[in-house]
Amino acid sequence: MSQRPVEAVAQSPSAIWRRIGGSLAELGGGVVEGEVQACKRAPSGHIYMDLADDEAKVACVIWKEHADRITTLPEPGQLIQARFSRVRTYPKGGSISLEVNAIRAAGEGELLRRVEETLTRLIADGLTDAARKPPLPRHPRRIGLVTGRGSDAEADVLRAIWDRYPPARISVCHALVQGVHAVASLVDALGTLDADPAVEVIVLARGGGSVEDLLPFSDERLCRAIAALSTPVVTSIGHTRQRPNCDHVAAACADVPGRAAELVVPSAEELRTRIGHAVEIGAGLAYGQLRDTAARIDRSAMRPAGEAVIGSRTSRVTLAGRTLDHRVGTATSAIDLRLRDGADALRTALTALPRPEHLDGTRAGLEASATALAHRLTLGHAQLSGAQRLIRARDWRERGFALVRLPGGAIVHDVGALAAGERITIQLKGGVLDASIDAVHPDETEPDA
Amino acid sequence: MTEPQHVTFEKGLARLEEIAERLGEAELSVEETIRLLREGKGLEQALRAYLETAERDLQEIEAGRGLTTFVIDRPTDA
Amino acid sequence: MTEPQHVTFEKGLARLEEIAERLGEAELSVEETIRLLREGKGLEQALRAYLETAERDLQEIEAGRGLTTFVIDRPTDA
Amino acid sequence: MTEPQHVTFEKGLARLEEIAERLGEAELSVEETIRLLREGKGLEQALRAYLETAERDLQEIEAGRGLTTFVIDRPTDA
Amino acid sequence: MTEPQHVTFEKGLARLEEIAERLGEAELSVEETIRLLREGKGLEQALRAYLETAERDLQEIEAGRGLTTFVIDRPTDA
Amino acid sequence: MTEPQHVTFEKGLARLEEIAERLGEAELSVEETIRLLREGKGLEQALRAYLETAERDLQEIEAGRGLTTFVIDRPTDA
Amino acid sequence: MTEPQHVTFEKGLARLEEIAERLGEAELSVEETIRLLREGKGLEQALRAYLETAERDLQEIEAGRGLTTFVIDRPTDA
Repeated sequence: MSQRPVEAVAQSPSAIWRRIGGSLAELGGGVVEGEVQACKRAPSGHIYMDLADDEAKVACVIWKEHADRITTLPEPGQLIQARFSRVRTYPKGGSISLEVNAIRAAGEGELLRRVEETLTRLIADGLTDAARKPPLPRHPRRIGLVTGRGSDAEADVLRAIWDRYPPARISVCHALVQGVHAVASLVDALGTLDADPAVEVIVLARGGGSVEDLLPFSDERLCRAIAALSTPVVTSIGHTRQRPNCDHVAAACADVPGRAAELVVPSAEELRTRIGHAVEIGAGLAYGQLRDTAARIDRSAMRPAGEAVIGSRTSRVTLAGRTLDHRVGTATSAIDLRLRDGADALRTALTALPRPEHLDGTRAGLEASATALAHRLTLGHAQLSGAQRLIRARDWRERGFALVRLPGGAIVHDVGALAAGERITIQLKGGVLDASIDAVHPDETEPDA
Repeated sequence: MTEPQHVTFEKGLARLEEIAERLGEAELSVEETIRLLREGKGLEQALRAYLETAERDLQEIEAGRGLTTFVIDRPTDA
Repeated sequence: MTEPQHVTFEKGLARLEEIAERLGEAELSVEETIRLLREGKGLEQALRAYLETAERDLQEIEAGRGLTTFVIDRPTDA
Repeated sequence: MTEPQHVTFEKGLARLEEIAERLGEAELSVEETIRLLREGKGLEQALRAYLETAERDLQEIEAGRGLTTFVIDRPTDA
Repeated sequence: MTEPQHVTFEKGLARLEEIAERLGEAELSVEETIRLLREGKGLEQALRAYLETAERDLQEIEAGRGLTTFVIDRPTDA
Repeated sequence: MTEPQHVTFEKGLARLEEIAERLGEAELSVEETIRLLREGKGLEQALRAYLETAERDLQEIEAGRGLTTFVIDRPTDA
Repeated sequence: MTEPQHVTFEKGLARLEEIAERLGEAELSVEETIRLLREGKGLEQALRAYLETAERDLQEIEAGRGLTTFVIDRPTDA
């Protein structure tokens, strides 16, 4: 923007207005688009209204001749296009207004563009973040419903909730759902329900409609109000080509009332199934436990265990008893035998001892020896006598021979050994003769030779 | 018969499911099993009856700041 | 006859199983065997009777009799 | 006659078997043998009598008589 | 007459058997034999008398008399 | 007369038997025979007298008189 | 006179009989004959005297006189 130097000559407001009027006249006519703010038909038949955008507004007047053709006044908040012929100045009031010949609703594309811009801001502010959205209660004590009074949406949502969950408790707060007052009405209704602690979830419901009809549900004020609520909101807006902005801000959104019901109440059918399931499992387990318990008792049932115990003990006693009985019978037999053997040995020894009679044989032997000796002595006598007899028979004296000896004892064998006068002894039977030789007569012849 | 026990649906259902779970525990006594089953079956009856509820609770609430200045021109729901 | 012994079902069953196990041991005395059998048989009788009662109870419960009564409260707004 | 000796069945049986074994030994004196026989036979009589009693006890138990009486306590339902 | 000698049965019997063996030896003197016989016979008399007593004892035992009396203690049931 | 000779019974008997045997030999001299007879006869007389005494002892023993007296000790029963 | 010759009875008798036989031989000289006769005579006398003595001795023995005296020693009883 370029700076123009301020003119040095001061001008009056009237002069200024004249110059403004001249400039505006140069501007000529055109079409302005804006949101309708205050809009009323004066008793004169003229229509006065303001068109505004976010930064400015401009007053418009539709003279009676044109106003009569407009049957339905645009509603505040409605976006319209107004064709104006010129800009009229009101120097006394210090204002201007556009002289409008005709009005029409703004185009859908434009509406959508604006909705889009709003969403962009909402996203930028983080209001669509899933993280900041409150969780939905599973069993809300009470469900809030914001919808148009007597609308199909109301009936549909109620039916869907109760079909799904008959005990559901619902608080309905009716609101305007289209037109310039809809946003405020909806925000008010939401706030009212949010204030009720029993209401734990709020359904915002409306049937389908044109883009323009549904504009309040994309309205930035409504969206920010929803985000600010402590109670989670579920939106259930009818079929549209594009989801309204409130769907993005809400905790959850449903395309149909049935889906909304699913989001806010549990299914009675499912609950019944869960209940049935729990009971079935419980009963099954209980029966199972009883069966198991009965089986444990059966397993531990007292069998006739005692018989074996007594039986084994009895056989042990019997076995030991048999040994005792055997011992009773044989305790002394071996000893008795030993004693008898001992006694027998004594008797044998007694018998074997030498008796006096044992010497009888010896005595007899001695006697025999004596007898033999006596006999031998007798025999000795006989032998002696025999020998004596033999000897005597050889004795020459017995046969009449004599033996002549010299005095020295020498036997005289030859007369030549003797001389007369010599003394000799002559041995004869019966004795010895001493004699003297008287004469010697030698033999002439040997008589025996 | 003892006094009926008051319980909310949620607590009742939670209790029922807790009972089913407890019945699966090994160290449960027979006595306790029977007691739990008696309670569970009682709960089942009550919960089922509750779900069958016929009377519907609907409350209409007027918005707090009654916008009496509305120009009433109710659009028809499409 | 001595005073009847009071015991819970579970302790009784555990005791019965303990008795059955001990009776399987070799070095048990005759006296102990008889004592255990007397106790075991007594326990078995009592436990079986108890279990029959429990089964009847279960059947009653299945038939919906003798259940704990519950009233499901509708949540109040307060 | 001397005072009767008190003994448990198992110790008595063990003693009887010990006696039987000792009686099988060769070098036992007559005096000892008689003493052991007197003790052993006495033991045998007592043990047999005991076993007969035990068997009667068992029959009683089998017949379900003289069992320990049990009462299964049901914990009171709170 | 000399003092009677005290001896146990078994030692007496062993002595008798020793005497019997010695008497079987060839080189025993008459004097010794007589001495041994006098001792052996004395022993035999005493042992036989003892054995007769023992046999009477055994008969008593067999008839179940004079046995050691036993009482089998049954542990008291607690 | 010469001094009497001391001899045991057994040696005497052996000597006597030796004498008897020698006397049976043919070539014995008269002198020796006489000597042996004198000794044998003397021995025989002495041995016979000894045996007669022994015989009396044996009769005593057989009659159970003059035996060594024994007392069989019975260990006291504890 | 020469020293007496010692000879046993049996040898003396045998010598005597030898002498008798020699004296029967023809070629015996007178001197030898005389010597033999002298010896024979001596022997005969001696033998006869011996025989007589032996006979007396035997008679004594048979009469139990002049026997060797024996004492049978009895071992002292310990």
